Amino acid sequence: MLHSYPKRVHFLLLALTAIVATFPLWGKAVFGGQADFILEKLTLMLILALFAMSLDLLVGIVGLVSLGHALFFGLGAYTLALASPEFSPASLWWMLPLVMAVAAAAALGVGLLVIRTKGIFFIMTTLAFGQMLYYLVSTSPFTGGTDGVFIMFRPSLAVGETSLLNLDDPYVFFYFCLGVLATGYLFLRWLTRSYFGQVLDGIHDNEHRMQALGYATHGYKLIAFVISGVLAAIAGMLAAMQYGFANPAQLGWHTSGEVLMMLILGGMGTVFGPILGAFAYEILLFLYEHLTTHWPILMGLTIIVAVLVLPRGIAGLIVAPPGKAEPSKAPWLRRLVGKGAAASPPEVTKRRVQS
Amino acid sequence: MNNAFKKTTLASLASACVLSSGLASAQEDPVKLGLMLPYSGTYTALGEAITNGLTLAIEQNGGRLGGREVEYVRLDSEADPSKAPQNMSRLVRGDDVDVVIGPVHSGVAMGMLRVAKQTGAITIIPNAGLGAATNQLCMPNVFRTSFSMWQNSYPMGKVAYGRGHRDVVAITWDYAGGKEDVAGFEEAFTEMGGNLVETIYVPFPSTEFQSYLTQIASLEPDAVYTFFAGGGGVSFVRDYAAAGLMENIPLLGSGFLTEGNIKALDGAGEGVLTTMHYAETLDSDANRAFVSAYQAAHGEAPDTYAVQGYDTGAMLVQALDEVSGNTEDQAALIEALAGVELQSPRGPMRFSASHHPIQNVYLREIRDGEHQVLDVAVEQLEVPDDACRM
Amino acid sequence: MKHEAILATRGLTRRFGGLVAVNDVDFDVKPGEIHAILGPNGAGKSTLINLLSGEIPPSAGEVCYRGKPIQGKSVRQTARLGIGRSHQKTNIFPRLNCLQNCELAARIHMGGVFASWRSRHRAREVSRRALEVLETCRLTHRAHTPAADMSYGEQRQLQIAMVLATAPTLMLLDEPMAGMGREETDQVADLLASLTDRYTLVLIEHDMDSVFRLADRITVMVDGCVLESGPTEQIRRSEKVRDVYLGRHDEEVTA
Amino acid sequence: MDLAFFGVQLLNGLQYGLLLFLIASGLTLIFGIMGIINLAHGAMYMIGAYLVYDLTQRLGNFWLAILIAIPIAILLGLIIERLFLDTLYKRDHLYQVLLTFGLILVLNEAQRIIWGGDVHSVSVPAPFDASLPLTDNLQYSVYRLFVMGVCLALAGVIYWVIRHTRLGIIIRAGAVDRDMVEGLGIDVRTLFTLIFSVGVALTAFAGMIAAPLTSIAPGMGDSILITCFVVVVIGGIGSIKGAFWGAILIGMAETFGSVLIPSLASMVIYLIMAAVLLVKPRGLFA
Repeated sequence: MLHSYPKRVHFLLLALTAIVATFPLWGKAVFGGQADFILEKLTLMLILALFAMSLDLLVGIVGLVSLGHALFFGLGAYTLALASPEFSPASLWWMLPLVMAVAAAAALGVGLLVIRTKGIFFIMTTLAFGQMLYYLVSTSPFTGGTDGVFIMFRPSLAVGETSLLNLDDPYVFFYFCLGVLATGYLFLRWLTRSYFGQVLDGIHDNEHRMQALGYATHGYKLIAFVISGVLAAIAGMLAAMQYGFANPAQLGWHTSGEVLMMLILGGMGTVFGPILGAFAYEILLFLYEHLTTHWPILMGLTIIVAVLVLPRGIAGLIVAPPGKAEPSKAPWLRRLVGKGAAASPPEVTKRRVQS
Repeated sequence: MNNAFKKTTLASLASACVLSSGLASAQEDPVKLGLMLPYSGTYTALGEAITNGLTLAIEQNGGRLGGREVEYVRLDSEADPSKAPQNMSRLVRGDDVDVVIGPVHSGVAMGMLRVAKQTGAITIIPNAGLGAATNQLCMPNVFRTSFSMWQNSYPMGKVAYGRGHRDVVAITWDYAGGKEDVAGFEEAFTEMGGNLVETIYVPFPSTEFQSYLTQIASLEPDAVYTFFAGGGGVSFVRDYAAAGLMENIPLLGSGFLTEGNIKALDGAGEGVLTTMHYAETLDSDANRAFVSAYQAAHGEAPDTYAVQGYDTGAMLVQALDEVSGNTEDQAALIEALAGVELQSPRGPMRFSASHHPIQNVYLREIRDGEHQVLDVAVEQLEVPDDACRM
Repeated sequence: MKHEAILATRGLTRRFGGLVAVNDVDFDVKPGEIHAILGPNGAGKSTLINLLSGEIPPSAGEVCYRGKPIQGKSVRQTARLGIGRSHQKTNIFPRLNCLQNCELAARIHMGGVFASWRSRHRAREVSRRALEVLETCRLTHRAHTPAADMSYGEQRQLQIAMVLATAPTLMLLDEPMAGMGREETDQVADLLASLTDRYTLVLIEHDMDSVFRLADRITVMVDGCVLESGPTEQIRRSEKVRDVYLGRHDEEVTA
Repeated sequence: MDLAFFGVQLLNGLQYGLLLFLIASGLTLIFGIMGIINLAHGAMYMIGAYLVYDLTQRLGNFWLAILIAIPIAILLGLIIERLFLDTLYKRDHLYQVLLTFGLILVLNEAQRIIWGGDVHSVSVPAPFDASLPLTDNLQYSVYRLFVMGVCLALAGVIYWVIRHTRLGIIIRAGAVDRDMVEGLGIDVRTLFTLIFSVGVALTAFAGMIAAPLTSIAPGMGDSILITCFVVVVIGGIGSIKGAFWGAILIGMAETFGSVLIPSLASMVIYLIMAAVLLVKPRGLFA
């Protein structure tokens, strides 16, 4: 069944979670003095995983390819930055709902316009809206412009006077991010397997048929768009919390492209795939940057190869999810890999012709 | 075992022996310099020039700093501000470098400074000109060997007025650097009694200037002051010349308008006046020696960025000699760095209380495809940095 | 009142650029009947169905459903009014299994997603209805098979099951037997025949045997116009139809 | 705003719009026929500019450089289409987005390896290296007029091809319904290769003739890409006519927007796009 995976997938995920979660126990022994740095990197990966996962709801589940998702990520970061008081920490009890509300409002506004478009149009309009906010933030006098803004104090989580979690402690913050990611994961798993998720699957497979059945598909897509935006904004807020810094580049279309890369690397439509993708992407980036200053070539080629030979990403290797016919590889690639099958002419998607 | 671990054990051992802890580590570990510069993307050329200058200065010192070998850790900052904090953190916490050198880009500098504040890592900015770095955000562990937007544009305000211009139009990109730059010009120019008719902001990074040139022509100012850099600078100066404005309305700018771009200007920049802390044609022994050494080492003529890198290296040479190569005692190293005085290719240079260079700013004109120094616009100009408390 | 048309069109016309695909069609469907539309390719049958279901708006004329005009309503709105339709091309959700396909269809007519969320009882009813229509369409054994993995004939049956699951009053079926073998065609014909006591059917079909076996009344279209409309026997005997339609039938088979 | 000022700005807007059209035409052509979204389109523009810079340096003649650069651009399009895109037609747009995003990274970095990070320029070639007086203190480069002429001529050629040739019929049919192309008995594979190469060549050519008007610098393609997207979205994807009017509209909007509402100058094109989408979600001419 769609969205249910063999046991080994769950075991693997649990094992990976355990490895990551116990890092504070074994990190020092393996990485020595670098453990703190690795912890920080891991925290960042957790945040990016949440970001990638939020996009998966749109791209992998509903089938809407957004090239402007960084809009919400940056919006989360900037909402925190602009709403934080200058000389004292903000309260997360206020900040989290605020970030979610701002993101939801923005997603609703943008969504109302873009959800009516499809395919390439959706890609281009989301891209353009992302750029719009990018320029708004870069030129507005309130946002620190292209240089970005500092958040001097990490928000605190307290009840009355007693601090519940000391988020300034990198270990606590690490577990906090892990908790948020886990919550987000469980939420999205529940959502995709719910009646609502079934409708989204239906829209992904055949939106026209859904309408013929009587579904107001735009409404469902809009809700998914808003949920996705809110989750991305939470990730953006966490990212801004981690380094105390927000910058317009977080809103730019390169960030949107990067998170799509995480999605393809990890495997979309699986919810857990993007988490693996975010980790894989960051690790590859780290290695490539160490290897050569021409790392963008390596990254570019990695993505091209992933698109051509591994369209379902790492998740596809672990589990073969049910789906449409296996996308065929390029003829030259097939010859190279040696999987027979003569070259077939490009087949365009059939559309129903009125007769 | 890991380097950092080794270093801390050694350090504690050495402090137990009380004597010459600096020498003890000097025999074992190289000084680690983290270079957080753009090695890909738009600003690649700048990153490379700074690196070349820096290594030249250290090579001239036998490749050593305070008697210790030097290890460079290069990290591509890709001029992406959103990645700046994590990259900086990687150098400081991951690679455990002693000094971070970077960046080129002001947005990246903001991200780096955030981490510099958290970690106290010694940071030397070899280019980025954002004023806040040594002003509102100044900190003891941060130095700059380059300039601030203000420092390069403020003198032009005086020059413009001195040359009889009264009504001036300013044009720049709508981004932080451009705004700071024009603000510096405006401060000096209006202080003297000039009138800044209008400031035109062009969306960043557009290089489509035709409609703005038309606007300038219709405003008919005495002169135009501008800040653009890189491709934008080239496009603007060429378009300005092609529109026939050069003959009637003199073009003034802060140095980066034409720096490193003279060849690309293709003759269009003749007569453009700029103010900056360096010119490759500066007539001094220090500069001549530097230019020929750089030419020999890297096969090309140096530019401002190379000088900034070179001075960063020279500064480290002096300061680490001062502390005999001991990088463990941060406070001493910072004090040594702050006390550095250089006879730089750009002229005499020392540091203000906010760790910003006090240096000459030159008035330059492009003649025969070279920046000819007309005059010292302001001698030993100190940036006020009055919001700096440290 | 019993014989009043459940669906009626008056002067229904649809133009595509210069081409008139459906030209001034008057057409009635009576409750409980199977009404077949015959005609050569390009006669405007599918366009007519699309106009009835609201997939495309008419250029002129009106469509009345239970006495109320519905032209200009979207396909979603007509679906909510109880007009279910299937498409000429197999039109299912390939990644979902049979049961889920039917549940999706049933749910929207039983209060929608949020009703199922709120009430377990409602959710169970949806499943019951879905199983029921699978049973009717003899697909129970395939309930948990992804639709993409089923045979073509089964997919066509599933499509009918999905229309049934929406509990329509009127079903518009566009070539439900297209591309099927003899045996499968007969199966589907039996299925459709068994539905007549509960539903009104409008059917486009090329398979003559099935049409004459199933239909109560037949409308024959040529070049966007109604050539003749009447009880099956009348059409079977009609000279006009034989001349125009059957004369072209051969040519169509080869097409 | 006096009349002369207005007139000159009109000219500026028209010139910018026409150049935008040339860049966007390849993009919309590829969209319309092949259903491929090509993010690397801006990189093609950059490569065109760099090619002509490099060849002008070597050969000393701008026109000769263009003559040689065009076949190179076509070849590049051919290679990319055959090597990478060929496999993507059946797949979701996501894969096209990602693959061409990967191409951007590769091409931008290849540019840096081949030509370095410096800013370059190409001299305005003879016989157009002169200026005409527009107002008492403003001149206009003759080369800009020439570029306008070339863009208009190419727009005319594209219009003629689409209206009056068999290829045009196929293109029009393809933009409406791709099945029909197959129905016409066309070898789709060859057609796609042809269209993609022509699309790439058009964009690269825009980069070539724009080279003397702009500075040639790394990343120059990135900002133009987004503007082109806006043009295509406003005009209607796949519509050449839409691309033309969309480009003129954007050219005018940027030109007058920067003068009349400077505070919104960087956003004005996005605001227009949002307004168009609100009224016509599929663009003005689709």
